[in-house]
Amino acid sequence: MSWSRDEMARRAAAELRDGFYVNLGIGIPTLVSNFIPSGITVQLQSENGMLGMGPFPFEGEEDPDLINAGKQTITELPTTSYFDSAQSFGMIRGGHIDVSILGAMQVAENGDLANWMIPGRMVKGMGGAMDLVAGVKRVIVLMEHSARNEPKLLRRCTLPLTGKGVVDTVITDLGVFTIDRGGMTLTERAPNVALEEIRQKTEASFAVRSGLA
Amino acid sequence: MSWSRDEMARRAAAELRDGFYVNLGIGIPTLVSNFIPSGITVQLQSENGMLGMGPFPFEGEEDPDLINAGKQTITELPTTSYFDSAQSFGMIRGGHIDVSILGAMQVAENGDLANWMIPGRMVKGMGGAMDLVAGVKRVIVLMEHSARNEPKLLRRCTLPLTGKGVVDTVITDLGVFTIDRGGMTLTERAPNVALEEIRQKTEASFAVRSGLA
Amino acid sequence: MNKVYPDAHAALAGLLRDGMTIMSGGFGLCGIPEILVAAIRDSGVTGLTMISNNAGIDGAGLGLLLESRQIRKMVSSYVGENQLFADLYLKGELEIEFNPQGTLAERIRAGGAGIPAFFTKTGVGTSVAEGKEIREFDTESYVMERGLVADLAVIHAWKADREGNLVYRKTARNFNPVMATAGRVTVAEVEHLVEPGAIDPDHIHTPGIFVDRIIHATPLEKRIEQRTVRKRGN
Amino acid sequence: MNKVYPDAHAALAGLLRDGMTIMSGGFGLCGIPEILVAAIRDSGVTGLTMISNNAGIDGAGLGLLLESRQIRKMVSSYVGENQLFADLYLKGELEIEFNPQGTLAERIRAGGAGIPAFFTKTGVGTSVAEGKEIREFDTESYVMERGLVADLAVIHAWKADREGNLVYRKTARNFNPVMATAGRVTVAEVEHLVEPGAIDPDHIHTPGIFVDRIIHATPLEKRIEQRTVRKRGN
Repeated sequence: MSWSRDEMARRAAAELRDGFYVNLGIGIPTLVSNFIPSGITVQLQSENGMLGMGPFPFEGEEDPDLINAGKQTITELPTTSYFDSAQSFGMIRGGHIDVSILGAMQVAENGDLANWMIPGRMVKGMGGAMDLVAGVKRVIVLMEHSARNEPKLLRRCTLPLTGKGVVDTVITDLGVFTIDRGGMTLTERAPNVALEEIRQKTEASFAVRSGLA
Repeated sequence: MSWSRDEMARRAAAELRDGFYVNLGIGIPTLVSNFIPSGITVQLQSENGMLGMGPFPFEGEEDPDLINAGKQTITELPTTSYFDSAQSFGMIRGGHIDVSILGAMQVAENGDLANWMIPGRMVKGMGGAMDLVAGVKRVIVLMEHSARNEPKLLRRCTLPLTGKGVVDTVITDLGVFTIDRGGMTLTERAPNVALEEIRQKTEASFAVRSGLA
Repeated sequence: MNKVYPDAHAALAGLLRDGMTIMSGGFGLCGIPEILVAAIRDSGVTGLTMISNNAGIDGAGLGLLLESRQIRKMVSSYVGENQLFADLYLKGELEIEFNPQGTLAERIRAGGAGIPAFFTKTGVGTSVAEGKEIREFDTESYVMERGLVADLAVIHAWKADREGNLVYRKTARNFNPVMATAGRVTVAEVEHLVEPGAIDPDHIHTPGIFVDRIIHATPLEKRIEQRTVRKRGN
Repeated sequence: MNKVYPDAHAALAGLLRDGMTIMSGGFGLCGIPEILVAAIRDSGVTGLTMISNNAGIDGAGLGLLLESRQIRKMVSSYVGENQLFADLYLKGELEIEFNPQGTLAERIRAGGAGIPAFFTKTGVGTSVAEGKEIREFDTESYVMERGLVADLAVIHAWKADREGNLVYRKTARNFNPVMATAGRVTVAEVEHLVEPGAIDPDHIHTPGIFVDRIIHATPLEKRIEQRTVRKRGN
């Protein structure tokens, strides 16, 4: 049975380690903060200028000066610090963030990532996504395995790229893949998801970790 | 009669305008702060990370955390702000400082400046001088006209340069010179200093402002 | 040297001209110079190039200047779901230059710091790098990006003293401090105006040297774009 | 995740090795990590490349590491009147790379921000630009300078919380914040150690992400290099 969105988020959260600084993209990645394993502490970065992002405010306590990169009202924590956009992206570009977890439209077997535009549609802009995938130490893509029965794990991305060779790990509803110089490897299957189903729904070529088949 | 050091400093201070941000080098330039014309306010920058530099502290009130770029204990003012070295030189390099007043070993008629090293002697380093002369809007050199009877205003600098074509104004004990694309021009003589004396003590070729001869 | 002006109209007097480039602070509607943007709208100046992370929304932020057709070109990282923006763009009445958000911030910071160009990994291998110099340093490829300056920067701060020393509040800081450094003239609207000495000099985010004109701007609308809350007792 | 170590020796454990590159904060003797420098001296590690604006004086700051011959190379803007430094240099036992102070600060800031190279006007036409790429932008010439990173940065701050958020005091800030970003590992000695939440998050100069290890360092000598005073009643 494939993973639900919450289960995908929980699986991504299992990649976090105590003391990590983490940037979460919008969509399913946002859910990851609900599943931080007990006993570890991570600090969430919001690229608009904040480390130590807290939960949504209680009703009536929203502060227009305190939002996350998705423009949602949030709160601060005792560990919080604020900084300007140049320092925020200095942090990102300089490799100080441990993990970026973000969504994607397409990921290629060489680690290419496309998640910012579809030619012919109105472009909204890449925001901080290109900086995050280029700068953060480890990039984890968290996405549905396919969209309207079209595979999203491809040999080559067909959409304009957000980053070239930047993805380290892909977590979908069907399983977990790692990508390195040697290519893409399936390292984990969602419970009761057959390898055959994954092969059918994946255009990218991938190895299978020994013992997993 | 040539200008004293205090008179030179007073003459340099007359170049300042209300609201100017000013960086003063060590030596005679330091004296300029004693002669800020009444009715105007300037903020002094210290390139180690301070705007709004105050006078020396009263005895017993020295603070080891509060020094100027000459490593001297100083004080703060109500207008003071502190910042780091990168921001300080961003301010300098980005052309935000109105005037830099500094000393020199040699100035050439094309605006070249040498004030940081003498080959064969132990080099102490250029500190912030190269950044200041390259970045500040207007560079005023305040120096003795000659050193041990050797001219310091030259056709070409013989010492290693601090900056190329960077000097706008030179104030010496004998007079005031401006430098632009057209070359060097004597614009003012110290009282009772003969033009002939200035010519004798100046290797650089210079024009004389009409009416001054 | 008085930097404090009675209102936005007075503070912008003599600074606006058609075809100029203006940086405008803020992220979404957070920390935007809303009073100054409204005054730019009222001035009727046109053909503007606006450098701003976002383009506002219908009826707020730079949305005001889009509605009035005063913007010719946007330099932004994300313009989101602005229907008017989409319409103007598709009709060819609006030009857009997308920059990765960090590249945009760094270009502005570089412009203010006298750095004409720098290299970054961001965007290498993407359309952002097309036509730009690519260079390898230590076996990794980087793209050269240029510093940005503007004729005018309009920014928002929480507190200022009369010298122009600024303090920002929480995530309303965002692009405001770097833009303050990169405007040939910088005008700040501030929620609280105090005398020099009232702000601890170690707490100042933007030194007064970067601020030419100040207005005390209240009341402000300070709209919230995405109001998200949790229930008490959760 | 505990970042607080009992003392300098413990905080540096496992980080030191011969031939490494260390950034050391401070300007003159102001804001230097004096306890950490003394611990590096005590460790006996040698062949160091030290990136520091100055080289200390006899008996203080990096003067300690010069006396013990642990430094192979200095990257600085000004080494001043250090007699020992002069002697070692003239004997060929010490290498020196002078950087203009602003170029040094910017190289460190660039290194920490993932920028491998940038262009600056500073030093064009001087010996500093020799062997480096010169390029024209908008009719002005600039020299390309490289970003700097270090194996270790040792810095001094006034206050820290246990998360590593730092606040500096007055001109003791100087190179410390940029070096905090450019060390592969950054160790901070701080005069006051407080719990998270005790520092207003708008007052934090260095976010904790840049700080790996912290020691609470008191008492400090905090020597004054040039004691200048005015008389009361002036």
